[in-house]
Order: sequence, then C-alpha cells, then structure tokens
Amino acid sequence: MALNTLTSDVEMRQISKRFDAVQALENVNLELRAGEVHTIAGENGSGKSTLLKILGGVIRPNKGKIFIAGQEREFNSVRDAMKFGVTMVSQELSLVPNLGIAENVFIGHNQSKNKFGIDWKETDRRALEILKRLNISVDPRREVSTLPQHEQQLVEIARALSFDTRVLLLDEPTSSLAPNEVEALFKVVKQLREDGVAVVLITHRMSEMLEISDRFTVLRDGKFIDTSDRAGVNENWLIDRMVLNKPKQSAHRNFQVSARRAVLEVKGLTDRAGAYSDISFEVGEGEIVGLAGLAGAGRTELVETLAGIRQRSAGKVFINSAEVGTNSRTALKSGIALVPDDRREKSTIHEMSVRDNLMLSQHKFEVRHRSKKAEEKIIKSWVEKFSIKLSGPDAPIKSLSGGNQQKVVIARCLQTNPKVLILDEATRGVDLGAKAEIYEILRNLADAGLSILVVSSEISEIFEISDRILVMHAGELSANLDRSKTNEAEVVAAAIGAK
Amino acid sequence: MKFKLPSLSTMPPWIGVLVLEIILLIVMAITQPVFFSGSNLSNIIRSSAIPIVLGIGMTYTILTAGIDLSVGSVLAFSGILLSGMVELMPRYVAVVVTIALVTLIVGGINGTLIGRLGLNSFVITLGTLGIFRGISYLVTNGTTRSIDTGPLINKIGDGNIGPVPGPMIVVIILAGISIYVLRSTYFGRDVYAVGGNEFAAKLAGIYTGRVKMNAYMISAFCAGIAGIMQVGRLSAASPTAGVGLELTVVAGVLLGGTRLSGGVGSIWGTVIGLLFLQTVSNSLTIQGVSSYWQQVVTGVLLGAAVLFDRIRLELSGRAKSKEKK
Amino acid sequence: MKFKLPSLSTMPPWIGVLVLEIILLIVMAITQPVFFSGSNLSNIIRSSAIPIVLGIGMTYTILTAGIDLSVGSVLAFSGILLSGMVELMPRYVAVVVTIALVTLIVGGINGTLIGRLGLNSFVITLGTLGIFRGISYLVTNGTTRSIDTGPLINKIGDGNIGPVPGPMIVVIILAGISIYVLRSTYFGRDVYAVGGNEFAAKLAGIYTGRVKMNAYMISAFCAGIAGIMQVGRLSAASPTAGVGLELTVVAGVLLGGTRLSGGVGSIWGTVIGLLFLQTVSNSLTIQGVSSYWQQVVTGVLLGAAVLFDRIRLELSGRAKSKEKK
Amino acid sequence: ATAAPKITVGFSYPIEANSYLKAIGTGAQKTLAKAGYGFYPLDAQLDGNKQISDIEAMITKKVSAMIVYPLDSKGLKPAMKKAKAAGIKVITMNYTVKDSKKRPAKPSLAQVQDAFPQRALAKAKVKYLNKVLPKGGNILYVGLGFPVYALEAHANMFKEELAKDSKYTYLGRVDNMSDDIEGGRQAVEQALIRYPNIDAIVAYNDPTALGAYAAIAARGKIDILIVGNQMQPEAVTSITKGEIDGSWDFNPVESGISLAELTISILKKEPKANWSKTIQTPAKFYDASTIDAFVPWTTRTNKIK
Ligand SMILES: Nc1ncnc2c1ncn2[C@@H]1O[C@H](COP(=O)(O)OP(=O)(O)OP(=O)(O)O)[C@@H](O)[C@H]1O
Ligand SMILES: Nc1ncnc2c1ncn2[C@@H]1O[C@H](COP(=O)(O)OP(=O)(O)OP(=O)(O)O)[C@@H](O)[C@H]1O
Ligand SMILES: [Mg+2]
Ligand SMILES: [Mg+2]
Repeated sequence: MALNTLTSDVEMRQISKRFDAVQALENVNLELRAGEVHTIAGENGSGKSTLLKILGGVIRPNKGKIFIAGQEREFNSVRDAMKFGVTMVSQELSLVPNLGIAENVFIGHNQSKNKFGIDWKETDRRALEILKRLNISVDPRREVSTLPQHEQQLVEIARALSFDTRVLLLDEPTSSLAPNEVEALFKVVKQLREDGVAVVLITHRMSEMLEISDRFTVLRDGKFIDTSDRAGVNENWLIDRMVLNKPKQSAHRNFQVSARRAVLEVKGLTDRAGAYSDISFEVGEGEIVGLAGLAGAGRTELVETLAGIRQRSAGKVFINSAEVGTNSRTALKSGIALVPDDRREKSTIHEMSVRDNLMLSQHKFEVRHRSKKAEEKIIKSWVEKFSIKLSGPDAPIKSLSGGNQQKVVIARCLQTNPKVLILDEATRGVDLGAKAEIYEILRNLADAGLSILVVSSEISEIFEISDRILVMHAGELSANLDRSKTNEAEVVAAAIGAK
Repeated sequence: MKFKLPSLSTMPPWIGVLVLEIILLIVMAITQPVFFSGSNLSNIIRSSAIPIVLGIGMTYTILTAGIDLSVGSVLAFSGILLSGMVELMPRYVAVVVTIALVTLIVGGINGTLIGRLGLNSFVITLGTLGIFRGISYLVTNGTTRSIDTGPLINKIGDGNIGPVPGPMIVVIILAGISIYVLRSTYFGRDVYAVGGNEFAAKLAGIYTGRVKMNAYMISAFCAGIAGIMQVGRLSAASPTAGVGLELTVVAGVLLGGTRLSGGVGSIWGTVIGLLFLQTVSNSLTIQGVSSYWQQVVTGVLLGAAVLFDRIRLELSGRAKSKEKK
Repeated sequence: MKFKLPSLSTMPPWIGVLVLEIILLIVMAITQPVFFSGSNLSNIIRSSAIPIVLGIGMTYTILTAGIDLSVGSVLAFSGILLSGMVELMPRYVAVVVTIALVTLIVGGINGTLIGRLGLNSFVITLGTLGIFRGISYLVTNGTTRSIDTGPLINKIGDGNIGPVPGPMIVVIILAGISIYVLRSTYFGRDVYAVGGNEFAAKLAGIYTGRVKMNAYMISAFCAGIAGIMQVGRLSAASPTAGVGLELTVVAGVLLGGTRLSGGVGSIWGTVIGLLFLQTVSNSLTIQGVSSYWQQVVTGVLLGAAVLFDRIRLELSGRAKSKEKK
Repeated sequence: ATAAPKITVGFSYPIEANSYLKAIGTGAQKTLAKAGYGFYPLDAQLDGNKQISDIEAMITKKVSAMIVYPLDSKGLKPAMKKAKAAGIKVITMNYTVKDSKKRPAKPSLAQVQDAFPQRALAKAKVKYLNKVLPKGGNILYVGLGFPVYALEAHANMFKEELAKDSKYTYLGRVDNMSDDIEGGRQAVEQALIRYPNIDAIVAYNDPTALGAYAAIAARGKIDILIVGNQMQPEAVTSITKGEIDGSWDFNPVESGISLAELTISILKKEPKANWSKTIQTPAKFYDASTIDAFVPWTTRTNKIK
C-alpha cells in the first residue's frame, strides 16, 4: 500500500453512543480509504449523523476506538479531529449568522494576515476562489443571515473546503441544494477523490449516492448492517438493508384539473421587501399543485406571505371567496396552514414536548385549561395515522428523528382543519420510507377534498405528487402547467426563465 | 411498592439548589438549634415571600426571553398608590384598585414597548425602573407614609391567617395558579413557545406580541401585589422599598433553572431558588457572620449552586451532548 | 466629489442614540449656553471615562453572549489593592502589579467558571460582585483610604496630559486597541463567532471556552484600570466605589447596539451609549432638574433611545423582513 | 479567657460600611463589653426589608435588648413592636428627627439623636459662614440623591436659617446620587457650570465635601469655601491641609456610648427618670486652626476599656 493511502485510512471500531433513553449507535464499524467516496445510508434516526459527529470530534462515544493510519487516536474536540485532517459539514446549518460570508468560510483558521492584522481583502479573495469552485458568486462581505438557505449550505461546504482536508465528512450537504449546485459540488468531490481525500457522504437521495459513491455502509436503528463496494450495490440492495418494510410505490392520481371550484385564490400579491411581485393563481378543491422553481425564486417568501408571517405591499388572498387576513392567526383561521422549509429554525420548538409541538396551533381563549386526555387522544390518532415513532406524547421533540419531527409538524397543521395545506420543501432530509408515507398521506388528504400546494426544488418530487405545476422564476410566475400534459424539460425551461 | 428515583439527567435543574439548601439546613440544625425554632422558620418564609412573588412574575418575562428590571421600583410605586387609595375608599377596594392600576399602567407601558414594539426589554425596564422610582420619590417627597393597614393588608403582608403566615398563603396561591397556567393552559404553552422559538410560535398562529405583553402585565401584577405585601409588612408605604431587589430576584429565578435566553424554566425552580437565597441570608445572620463576610459567603454559595447543577449534568454524561446549544 | 449617506438600514444601530445625543446637545446649546463651556465638556468626558472603560470590557463579555456584573465591585477592589501596593513599591510598578493581579484573580475566577466550566455568567458574576465587594469592605474595614496619588495615577484618572484630559487618553487607547482587536485579529473574530453561534464556532475548531475566558480576563483588566482611574480621580480608595455601576454600564453597552444574546455589537456603540448616559445626567443637573425628576427623565430617555432605533428600522422597511430571527 | 456573656444586646446598622455608623456601633460595643454584655451586630445594607429580617433574627436569638438605627422609622415600627412583645428592650438612634428632647414614640424606650435633627447645627453653620464670609455670598447645598429623613430635616433647617440672614443667597441644591466621593464630585462639577458664582458649598457629609474639593481642584479654582459635615476620618487630613475648610464632629463614639449606657440602665432596671428620654449628642466644629485638638474616633473607641 502506498504511503499516502495509508495516512488517510480511518477505522472506527465498535462505536457505541447513548443519549438518555436512545441507543443511537451500537457497536458500529466504519472503514474509510483514501481516495474514495463512501456513502453512509440509513433511515432517519439510524445514527448516521451521530457516527459522523464522533469522527469529527463533536461528540465523544461511550465506547469504541478510532484508528488513523493504524494508530489509535482519541478525539476530545473538533480541534483534535482537525489535527488529523478531518473536516465536517454538519447536518444542521452551523454558520455564525451575523458575520460575513468570507469570514464564515475562514472562521477559526483564517491565515490571511498583513502587518495590520487580518487582511480582509485577501480573505475575500480566497473565499471567492473557493466559492467559485462551487459555482456561486456572492458579495463576500454579505452577512450570511441574509442568504437563502441553499446559499448558506454552500458557504458551509466552502468552509470545509477551505481546510487542508484528508477526510471530508458531508452530512446531507445536498438536501437544500438545486440540481446545478449539486452538480458543482460533485465535481469538487470528484476532484478531492483524485487528490486522495476520503469523502464520507450522507444523503437520502438514491440517485445521488449511486452516482458518486465508491463504497456503501448501511446503518439501521443504530446498528451496522452491511458494507459493500459500488459494484455489488443497486437500489434494491440499499432498500433491503435500510428498511424492514419496503415502501409501496403508488401511482399517480387521475385528477381533472378544471373540474372543481377554486378554494385558494391569490390575486396580484407583491412582497414588501421585493422578493416576488404580482403573483396570481388558484388552487382547486382536492387539487395538489406543485410550485417549482430554482432556489432563490421567491417561493418561500410567497408561501410565507400566504401564511400571514410576511408583509405584502399589494394583493389579496381568498379562501372560498372570503378574503384572508394578513397575520398568521387569521390566515390559520381562514384555513391556510404552512409547513415551513426550515424545521429547526422555523417550525419546531426544540425545548418543548411532542404534545406541545403538535398542539401548538390549537388556540382557545388563552387561559383555558388544556385537557390532557383529549389531547392525548388526538396525538394518538396522528401517531397511528402517520406511524410516528416516539416514546410517548411528552417526549421532547428533539429526541425524534428528522422525518418524525416533520410528521409532527404536518399533523399540527392538519389538526387546524385547513382548507389549504402548503408544504415548503417538506421532504427535505426525510428518508425514502417516510417520504413515501408523506406522499401517501397527501394523496389521501387530497382525495378527501383538501387543497394542497407543494413547494419543492426537486423536479421529480413535483412530478410525482402534483396534479398541476406552477413555476416561479425570479419572483414572478412563469408557467402554469397540467402535469399530464407537460414534461420535465418544460418545467426546467420555465424555472430558468427561458421562454 | 417500589419507588424509583429519576435519573440524574432527567432531574429538574433546580435539584442542585435544593440539595445545597438541604445541606445548609443540616449544618444549621447542628450548629444553631435555634435556627429550627418555629418563629425563625416563619421568619424565613415571611421575608422570602416578597422576592418570590416578584420572582413568579419575573419567571414569565424571562420565559419569553425578556427580563423585567422594574419590579423593585414598581413594588414601591404600588405601596404609595395604595397609601393614596386607602384615603379615598374602603381598604379592600383600595387593594384591588391599586393592583389593577399598577398592572395596567406599568404592565401597559412595559408590555406595549417590549411586546408590541419589540424593544429591548433590559433597556426599557431599566427605564421604567427609574421612572417609577422617581415618581415614588416625587409623590411622597421622599418620606415614608404610615398607613393604618387594617387586618386585610396586614394579613397579606405579615400576619397569620389561621396558623399559617399570610404571605405564605399569597405565595401558595400565586405559585399554584402560575404552575397551573404555565403547565396546563394555552397561554402558558404560548409563553414557552414564544421564548423557545419566536418565529415558529408566530407561524403557529400565536400572537407573540400579545403573549409578551401579557407576561409583562403579569409581572407588573405580581409587583403590585408585592407592593401591598410590603405595606402590610411595614404598616407604611416607603418610596425606597425594593431598591436593588431586581438583581436578587433575577438571580433566584436563574438559580431555579430558568434560562435567560427563554423557553425553559419553572415556577418550582423560582420558589426554590429564592427560598435558598433567603435561607442563606438568614443562616449567616443567625450564625453571627459579619455583614462583610456575608457578602463573600453569599457570592461563593451562588457559584456553588450553579456548579452543583453542572456536576450533576457532568455525572449524568449529558453535559457533553448539550454542547450544541 | 460626492459623499453618499449610508441608507437607513445599513446604518449602525447606535445611530439612534447619536441622533438623540445631538438633539440633546442642541437643546442644551439653546437653553444653557454654559453647557458648551470647555470646562463642562471636559467634565462630561472625565466623568464618563470610567463607565466607558468598564463598558469596553463589558462589550467583550456581552459579545460572547455572557455578562459581567462584577465590574463595579472589582473597580473598588482594584483601588484598594492599589492603596496597599503603593506602600510597598514605586507607584508605576504598583499600578502595573495591581492591574495584573486584578486581571489574574478576578478574570481567572470568572473566566474559569464561565468559560471553562460553562456556568451561567449572570449568577457567577453576581456572586463575584458580592465576593469582591465583601473583600473590599473586610480589607479596609469599610473606610476610605486617602492615597497620595502622585502625578502618574492622577493623570490617568483626572489630570491633563498636555492639553488633553488624561482619562480621555486612556479611553482612546483602550477603545482604539479594542476596535482593532475586535475587527482585525483572530481573537476578536472568535469573540463574535462564539457569541453568534457557539456550536458553529466549536465546529470550526475554535476553543470557545478559552475565548470566553479571555473575554472575562479583559473585562477584569478594564475594571482594574478603571479602579486606578477612580483612585486618581478621588485621591482615595473607597470600598463603596462603583456600587450599582454595573447596570448603568450594561445599559450603555446595549444602547450602543450590542445584543445581550451575543455576536453583534461594537466598541463605537459602547462609547456613544455611555457618553449619552453621562450627557443626560450632566444636562439635567445643569438644567437644574431635581434628582427625583432626573430619574424619571433618564428613564424616559432610555426608552426614547431604543424607540428611535426601532423607528429607523421601521422606516427602512427592514424591521419587518427581519422578523425571522 | 472569659465565659460567654449571658446577656446579649443586638445592634442594627442601616449600613455598616460607613465610618460614621461604624463608630457608633464600635462605641456601643466596647461600652457594653466593658459592662460584660455580649454584642450582636447586624447590617441592613440599606435594605429596609433586610433590617426587618435582622430584627426578627434578634428576636430569634433572644437578645435582651436591641439598639436600632432605623433606615425608615415608620416602616420598622411593626418589627420593633414584635421585639417589644417578645420582651426585648428597644433603644434607638435618630428614631425621631424632630429637634426635641421628649421621649421617643413607642416602642422605643429611649433614643440618642445626633446633630442632624438639631437646629443648633443649622444655626452653627450660618454662624460659621458669617465668620468666614462676613460680606455675604452665594451658597450651594449638596444633598443626598435619595431620601434619608435626618438629612432632609437638616437640609430644610439649614435653608430656613440661611434665609434669615439676607446677606446670603441660597443658590440651590444639587444631589450626590451615589452617596460616595465620586457622586459628590460629579454633583459639584456640574453645579460649578450652572452656578458660576458660588462662594461656599455646604455638604451633607465629608465624603461629599471631598468630592466637592476634587471637582474644584480639577477646575483650578480654589477660592470656594467647602463646609463639610460629620467629620469622617477621611476628611481629617483634608481639613489639616485646608482642602475642606471645616467640619462638625458628630461625636459618634459618644453617641454609641450613650446608647450603650442607656441600654445598660434599662437592662439593670434603673429608675425610669434616668433614661426615659432623648439624648442629643452635640456636634463640635473643627477647622484647620483647631484640627490638632481633634481626637480621632478610633482613639476614642480604644480608650473605652
Ligand atoms: N443530542 C441528542 N439528544 C438526544 N437524542 C439524540 C441526540 N442526537 C441524536 N439523538 C438520537 O439518536 C438517534 C440517531 O440520531 P442521528 O441524528 O444520528 O440520526 P440520522 O441517521 O442522522 O438521522 P437523519 O437522517 O434524520 O439525519 C435518533 O434517535 C436521535 O433522536
Ligand atoms: N433575509 C433576506 N434578506 C434579503 N434577501 C433575502 C432574504 N431572504 C431571502 N432573500 C432573497 O429573496 C430571494 C428568494 O429567497 P429564497 O431563496 O428563500 O426563495 P425560494 O425560491 O423559496 O428558494 P429556496 O428553494 O431556497 O427556498 C432570493 O433572491 C434571496 O436572496
Ligand atoms: Mg442526520
Ligand atoms: Mg424555499
């Protein structure tokens, strides 16, 4: 074995980690070779992130050993891991919101210095260089808190690339990225592989892992299941190992677009801060409308305005011909419920229980008693309906895996008896099984007459779920298409503004 | 029958303070038997009642990720308002009117500026602290007014109701209601939600501004009651009452495990935290520790209390995984 | 040549306070011409120097999402330490030794407990507040000690260096260094990172505990210097110096736009915020406003200052779109 | 090696970190010790509720008598009544702030008054001004920024007495907001701007006078008379150097001795005629010419043996 190969060989042996009641990892093994892309596959909550965090020095295992180039090493801090060239992009965005982009890229290890201290010009230049590899051009001094989510994700990846890395850990780096951004990222990853870096990738998108990986390790319920080279792996191999019960693939619905009356009508809506302008469309009863577009098109802003959480400068919204109020409470009352795009920041309250999170949109006269019994009955029904995995209704929401948290948020919205349910990137970071379950839930709800608006950056998802497709480009509605009469090329063309 | 102790990590955060309190009580029991006389225990309870009542209100505001520094001066303002009211109307009416006015005026100002307009709670309530202290001085020209409290006000602030100290009854009622409100009502849940994640709370249809406003109204309400209790205790309304009390109250609330960043905390913690501070002060006095040493020892015990909680988390191994936040 | 005004939304947050300060100056210029006499302006600068020096240290701790309530009593402790040191060694050595000791002892305690062990900064520094106040009383038995300051200490705290007030030089040096450190050094940026998102900072390999520790060391260092300045100003070391000063300092820092939740703020803001508070106090006395009314008016102006900043954001339309956070 | 004293007397300070109050306490303590009584001092640290707790603690500790310098005599009444009901003799300092030798209101059995409530002090101050400013002048009073009765009573009496002498103009009053030297300095600095023609500054205590001196010295304008009050130890050298022109020794040690002697008489059940009254401690004036005759408080307390 060549010397340089040896130096970045990593082995994790018999790793176990316990959080309170949850055994997140149990005797898991992972072996990384220099110059490979290694995918860790598994359902939500199977322990993928925990494994990466241990290798990244973020948390310490209860048991198990880490070997770097055959030497046993103990990682007590991120700094320790960095010493051995381990760099990590964590699943949760971890940028410093009020600092600039370039600064976030080089946070903690800025080497640009002149005789007056930090050389900001040089810092900007080097940051732009890395960002260019990822195909984005932004003002390097801009505060990251003003960036949309996908660009924040890219900044975070750029941060990892700014290190002299031997082992790169990427925990769901693509979940919020647009296809062209994923492409740019993969190009960089391939280059790193050429350079002998070991890259660990986590993603829930089957196509992505199959496209780029050289090796696969599958986890289930915190246990090591299997590992294999690319050659032995296909979609079925993965699904067999990741899940116990295969999700059923349901067919498209037959839905007559023009057949039913409009439930949601949007007329001339314009954002106060200018993210979109003059938007008009309708959603019919029992209809599922997909809202496609490139990241940054203004879809999130649009649906947040519909939900009454963002200010408009013009336009009106109607539900069943009655005008909808402009704050979130009245919007909810009129029947608009939104599942927002950022679970961590926008929808769950981490310190509260599942019960409180699920019942959060139930508003009675405020000092009214909440009947525990009645609430538990409601929760039980949702838990059964959506097969949410939890230890009990009073378990903290943060103890649930991402997919299960998302189901709780959807249940919260449905519990308000909405007339229109809006989902913004609702399956982001959700595993295959849960995704299929959510689609199934949505179809059943639509069949029962609920109008649904689905915002998604994944064209395949848009096509899988929608009856009709709206496309936004640069803050304007650029197309309104019947799913059965269109194709992906047409949607993409509308999204990039090519008429 | 089996009784299972909760694991270290699932214990409430005020358990460290409680353990320290118990150690303190044991030390006192051994060294100063007089400490456990009925009258001394009653003294501790009586003198901690006012900070606890303020602390209950403070817990609401800190839970919403704010703070109310005005409580000490509002306590004085309430007493002085009462001294005016008792001359115009029967005492029990005066009590109700005073509390109502304090709640509306002070709660209204703090609540509107912080809740509705979203201004910085620290600066705003530091402002109202000055305003109501100044008004109290101006109205009374700095002098204490004797008040013939009558049985009602006296019982609330100082006397016994049956065999039980009146202030203790007030604390039990207020704490009981607050525990219920925070745990089992829609409003209580909204308080935690607003402090935990304001955007999510707003999206879920919670009127976050109104919830915060109400928190400051409740804090003013509690300060209003504390003001009446203070009058009962002094048989007088003093414009200097409660100077500097806000820091003690905040310290007690934080000792009880309520997070200054909002969303986490409990009334139980507040009661125990403030009871602890009062026990420390009483114990040191009974021990005959000089006042200069008292300040030093109290400072050390504050540190010990938070260190204790840290050690508990460290032992339970949860501390490491909590690094995230 | 063209000069473009920054848009409302990109102005620094202390702009509201600055505008209010300017309005105040104009009002004073019209109603009380003596206000603008050289000696009065020098008074304002001299008397605001100590809070500003404390505020500079406080800015570091608040930027890391903490707080240092001990500054007022550490100021007293530093003066008393100096009063002992000047008897043992030459004055300039005594000054250096005093500041070094204060930094190591106080900064070491606060920094270790808060930075290394991650304990609650509010409770810990309230504890050290009591500890160092108590020690100051114990050492002096509560009495003020006269000190023959000599030219060095006098100049630092009170005198002129050339035509410029000495305290102003101290402020300029400390503020200048801090502006540089916070803007252009790794440590400075780490301070912002730790306060802005501790998890992210840790993930970036920053030793967050060490950064916080250093912030409390710097705060103690500043309090040490402020203690020397206080001695220079009064030719005496008093154990009661700086009682209650911590709240004023925090208020000034927050007025200057530093966020209590950490990660956002500037030394410029702190200087302007504390200068504003001192100008208010000076103006009200010059206007002949009674001390009771002064408290009321100061309270109102605190509210006005944050309201001003709010109005600016509202006008710039950014306030609404920033609701997210 | 003496056995623990059986009879203990409590002493409630409004704040111990004040050299004047501390001298009263020490004077009382030593006098009591000489007579074989124990001493149990407690410090309210300017907090009215703490003073109530302190009195309650004294009841718990079953002191035989307590000497109380109330922060707020009205607000402390209920607590003192409880002490009385528990059979504890209550002796006070500055309980009433009227210039009168009548016996104090219940539950205080007897009290000592210092010079603050005595009109004689206000009169003496105007007399002193007549001596040093015979042609008259503009007078500034520096008071305390938060209310303390005895001080306010004195401030008013001084204003009244000054008004009787038309040579003098009462310019106004500024306040020391923090009751320390720094507060005195800031108040006077600002006053010097507002009133450019001050001839004399009359301060409520010596730390404030020291602050006034610091303010004036910083302006380099030293032709203003500074009249101190209370003769705190830190002022003595300033008077020697002529920085402060004069101050009144309030004789706190003697006040303390009087308090202790009253207490002893009461505990020994001496005839009521001997103690049922108000003892007014006189103040004595010192300036640079007489300061050498001043006996420091600590020397006086050390003499009690
Ligand atoms: N800090 C924590 N405290 C308590 N439980 C935790 C914590 N972190 C993770 N867990 C639990 O450990 C298990 C594994 O979590 P992990 O985040 O590693 O899953 P994952 O495979 O990355 O899932 P996903 O695909 O949803 O990201 C889950 O049950 C999770 O709820
Ligand atoms: N806080 C903000 N301040 C300024 N501009 C913003 C802010 N948030 C978003 N924008 C801008 O608004 C536009 C649309 O934002 P966003 O990317 O969230 O829309 P989207 O189409 O929903 O994209 P995504 O698929 O990432 O959710 C972008 O140009 C973005 O840069
Ligand atoms: Mg994960
Ligand atoms: Mg979006």
